[in-house]
Amino acid sequence: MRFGIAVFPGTWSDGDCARAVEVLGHQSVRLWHRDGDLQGSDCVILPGGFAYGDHLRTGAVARFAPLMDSVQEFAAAGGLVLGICNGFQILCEAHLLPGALTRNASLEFRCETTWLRVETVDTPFTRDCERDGVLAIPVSHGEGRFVADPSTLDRLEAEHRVAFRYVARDGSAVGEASPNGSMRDIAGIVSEGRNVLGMMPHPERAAEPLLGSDDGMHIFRSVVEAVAKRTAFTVAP
Amino acid sequence: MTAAVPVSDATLAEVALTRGEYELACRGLGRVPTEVELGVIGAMWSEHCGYKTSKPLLARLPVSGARVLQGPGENAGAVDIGGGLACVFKIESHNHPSAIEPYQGAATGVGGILRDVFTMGARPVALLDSLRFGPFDEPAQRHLLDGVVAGIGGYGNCIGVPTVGGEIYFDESYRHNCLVNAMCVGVIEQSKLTRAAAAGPGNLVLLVGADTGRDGIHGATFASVELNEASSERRPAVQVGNPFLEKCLMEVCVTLAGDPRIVAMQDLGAAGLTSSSAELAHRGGCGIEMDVSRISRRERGMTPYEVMLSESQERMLLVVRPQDAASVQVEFDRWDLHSDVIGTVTDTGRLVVSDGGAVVCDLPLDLLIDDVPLRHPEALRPAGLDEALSVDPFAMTPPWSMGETLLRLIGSPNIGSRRSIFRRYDHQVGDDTVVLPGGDAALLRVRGTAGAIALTTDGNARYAALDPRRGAAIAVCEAARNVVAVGATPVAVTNCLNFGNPEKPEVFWQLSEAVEGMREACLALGVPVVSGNVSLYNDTEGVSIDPTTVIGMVGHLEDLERRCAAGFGQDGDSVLLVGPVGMDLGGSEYQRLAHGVNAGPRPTLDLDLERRVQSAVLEMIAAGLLSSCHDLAEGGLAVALAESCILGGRGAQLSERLFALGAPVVQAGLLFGESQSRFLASSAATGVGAVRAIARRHDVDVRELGTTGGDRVTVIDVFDLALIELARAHAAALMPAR
Amino acid sequence: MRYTAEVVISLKPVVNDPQGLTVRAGLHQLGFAEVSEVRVGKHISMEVDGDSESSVRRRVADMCEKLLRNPVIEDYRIELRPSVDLSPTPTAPPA
Amino acid sequence: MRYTAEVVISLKPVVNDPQGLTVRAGLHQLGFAEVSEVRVGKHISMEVDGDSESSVRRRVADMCEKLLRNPVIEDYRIELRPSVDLSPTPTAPPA
Ligand SMILES: Nc1ncnc2c1ncn2[C@@H]1O[C@H](COP(=O)(O)OP(=O)(O)O)[C@@H](O)[C@H]1O
Ligand SMILES: [Mg+2]
Repeated sequence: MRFGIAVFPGTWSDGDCARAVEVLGHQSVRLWHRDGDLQGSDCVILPGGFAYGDHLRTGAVARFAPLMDSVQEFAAAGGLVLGICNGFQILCEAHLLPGALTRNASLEFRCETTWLRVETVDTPFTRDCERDGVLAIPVSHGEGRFVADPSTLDRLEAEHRVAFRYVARDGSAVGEASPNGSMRDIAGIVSEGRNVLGMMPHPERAAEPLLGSDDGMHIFRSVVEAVAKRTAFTVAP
Repeated sequence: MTAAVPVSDATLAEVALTRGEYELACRGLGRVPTEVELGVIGAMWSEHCGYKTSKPLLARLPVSGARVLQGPGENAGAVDIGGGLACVFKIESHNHPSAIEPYQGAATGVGGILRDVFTMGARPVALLDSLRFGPFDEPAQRHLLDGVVAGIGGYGNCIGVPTVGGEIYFDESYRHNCLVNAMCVGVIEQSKLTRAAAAGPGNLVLLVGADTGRDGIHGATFASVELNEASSERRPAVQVGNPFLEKCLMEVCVTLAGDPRIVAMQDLGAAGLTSSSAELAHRGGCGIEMDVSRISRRERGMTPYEVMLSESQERMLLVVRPQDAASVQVEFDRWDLHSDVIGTVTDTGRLVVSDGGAVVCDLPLDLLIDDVPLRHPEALRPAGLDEALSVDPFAMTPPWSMGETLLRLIGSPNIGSRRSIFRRYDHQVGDDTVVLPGGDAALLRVRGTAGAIALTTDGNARYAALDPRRGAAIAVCEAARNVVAVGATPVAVTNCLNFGNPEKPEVFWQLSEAVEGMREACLALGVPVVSGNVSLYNDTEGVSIDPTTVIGMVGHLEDLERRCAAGFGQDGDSVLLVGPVGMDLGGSEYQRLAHGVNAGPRPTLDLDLERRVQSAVLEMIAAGLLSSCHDLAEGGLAVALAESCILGGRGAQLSERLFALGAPVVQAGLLFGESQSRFLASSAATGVGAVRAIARRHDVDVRELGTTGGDRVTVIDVFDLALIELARAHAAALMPAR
Repeated sequence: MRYTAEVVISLKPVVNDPQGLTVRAGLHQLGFAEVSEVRVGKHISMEVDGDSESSVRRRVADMCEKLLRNPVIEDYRIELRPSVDLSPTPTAPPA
Repeated sequence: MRYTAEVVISLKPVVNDPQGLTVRAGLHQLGFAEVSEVRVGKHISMEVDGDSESSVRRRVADMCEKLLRNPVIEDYRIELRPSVDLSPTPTAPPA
């Protein structure tokens, strides 16, 4: 299968994502922000970085790139879109996902390993994970505090659309150790159609044991399986 | 030509020239310089660009070696790291701007050093930062620290280059002059290394990147004078950086490396267009002609003087053949970067600047670069030094038990965990950081090879305050030890000489001694100096900082599998001291904490022993005998032990009785003394024999101290501490209530 | 006509403002005990050409809706006045 | 008396404003060609107790000098008005 990896001016984890895909034995193509052509991608990754310097607000300017029009269409047709870090911010700005990502509660940039509890395996991005399993995946962001109004949050929970939550290493509540102070410790969510995932942590940085963890590969592997099986995703009753 | 300016003392002060130097310039020129010319001469003859004080000293450094591809003289040095690849690196200071505006000062420091590396075509793969502040318990110092760290992160995180290492010291000496040194490391195919020498008269000169504004005019001369009360009047000398623009610029420059259309690339740094164009032309033995009216401006009404001296960030000069200009410009357009054709390469050996039609500057490059009037200040050993050196550290009774001392040391600002700092830096982007910050040298895998590069910066100025020569030599040795501890072979050095006002004889003495010390150690260890930077005038109201030589070192590890970590790797291993038992308390952190002084004989240093110990350790690691290896530095043996326990998440019991013998001050000397040339390693019990055999061959001592394991850190009959208690103190060191 | 538009983008009252809290704590620490409820927002000033104040106001509101604010978390406010050319304007580079 | 103070912290006119450049480019891309010279600053609003407008103004100026602005690169401007308690006070986010 083929992953399309978006490149905006200021994107920097496109190379890391390409490598993670390569480790899995798959192909990737770079998608330039000014072009609308997704080049036959089966899954589009919006990688980390500081698109347009993240000036004004993270993702605010990137959302208007011509590439994003195609991504909108692709997503509307059920295509798989994975937004990582800056990609998650762009997806929220583009209203492909609800809520917003705001300045970390600590007001500091944080680069460290976080532990994520898998809250649902009923998505094309988590089907290879174990439900309630804990993944070690690093974060690297200054604005990752997920914010949404209470009704949106309730709806996300009710529809099992919270994909990952920050937890302590042993799976217990993260509390003060939250990397950003996200509401309800949310680290990643999926869209209503479950085909768009946004997450602040970087699964591509957890692609090899040499670098500390390969837990992130569950996410890429899930995508590969999902594409292979073309499974439709619905919420388990 | 525009009319000559009558030159007042105030004008000369603005361009930082003495009247004598001014007269020399007039004589060299055969006439009185115009206003623009005066600004150009002032900048080129400043300490910052012209190295007028340090040049003769720097000439003493060893700069060649089998692996050196590029020594000092270019934007950065380069060494061979196998697989046809070069590692390109340099360190640079941004002390003065950071003291005034910590965030932007530090951020633009990072931006500047990144450009020095990608100017050579290399893709930056790592940053390191070496910082010095006044006492940590002072809110004003923490505020500075916070701003500087935010600025380094702000630039590095945004551009996507990991900050993988560095160091921080807090000392009274830096209260009014913080030091912010940043090192950048890049990798490139050797065949694509791009030089900054103009060639081919008739070729075009392109200025690309940011628009030119009135940023930091006189920044170069500003860094060449002392800070004083009136410095705030020079405040616009601080620039605001744009890492996003630099990221785009970097992508294009890295792509263009090795492209036949690019004749030369040169970044704009101190003194902006003036020094970059002059050096570019001079390196190539050419001349250059530019029209400043063709330069995109951010502000209206800028004079040619302002345009020539602007230090607006994120700009580059390129030399291209005329037929290629348009196609090169397209590459920049793709990233929304505009480029202006501002001039041509000539064969006149002159720097000619016009504004529309009128020539405003026409100077011979030789005068600007070769004829910099060197200063040979008097050198004088400071009077108080003998007194400080003659203090007997063993006459001071330890105030605390050894266990309590260790807890205090491990939780002190100069020794405790730096996690609260480095977690604010993205240290993983690029997915090559194998050894993260917190250990000894950082280790980065090199794609396309089986190997890795080891990176570190070091420079303890407490020893240097007592003996600048020894201090600088120790800095080199310590950097090498950090590189060796991860299993890598030291390859080459970059350095930043941070000193006070060299016009003071004592400071000039320190500077020349430090260069000598660096020279001796580099020769002894076989590591040439390939690049560096000099930051003088770190004084406030007449008080100079301690002489601070910061060494940045790159090491190479052939086979990534043969690396070693600093934390104890498994239970039941033998804990080994490789190198001598020592008790040098002079200049130690123990002495600072326990007695608040820096005095007594500085640590002894035997360069030949140092070399033998390092070779032995490298051989042990390569043979797969060590399950951990950590160098001994601040806080001595006991601190190294605690660190290996904390990093490895397991305790250790030392049964060696040596430490329990003698008076408390002797125990303190053995446990906390900072004797050089030592490592704390661990090895499976079955490997100890082989370790000893290697050590014997190198004529190096190995002493078996005890065993790893458990949840306590114990030295028999001396102290017995819970690992968790040590870990907590360590973690809390730099975590004040905000 | 040229107008100076000032747009204030503020966090909605229900959104937590850690920056505001930090500023307030800093002010208290410096002895400014009389301060309460600090909120930190953005201030964007720009020069806008248009026929009339009302049409410029409509355009600026449109900019806010499309780009300048995030409706999920932010409110905005616009102030307009005829521009007086005091500040040096950037010039286009001479070709 | 309670006053609402609004402080605008802006970059000095000669200082580079990368944020402003990006916002301008973004607006142009969206077709707002009439916009020029965008500068992005901070807006701090706070409630301040004090005896008189003039004394509060002095105190707020003092806060700006001591903490809120960086004199090297920033200017500030203060607006004051008697506080009317209309706006909902910030609440803690729903847990
Ligand atoms: N202390 C030093 N040791 C060795 N080389 C040095 C030292 N200081 C400066 N250099 C070399 O002198 C040259 C000029 O340095 P610098 O003015 O800092 O360059 P740039 O303008 O590119 O930042 C560089 O090649 C640099 O590596
Ligand atoms: Mg340079």
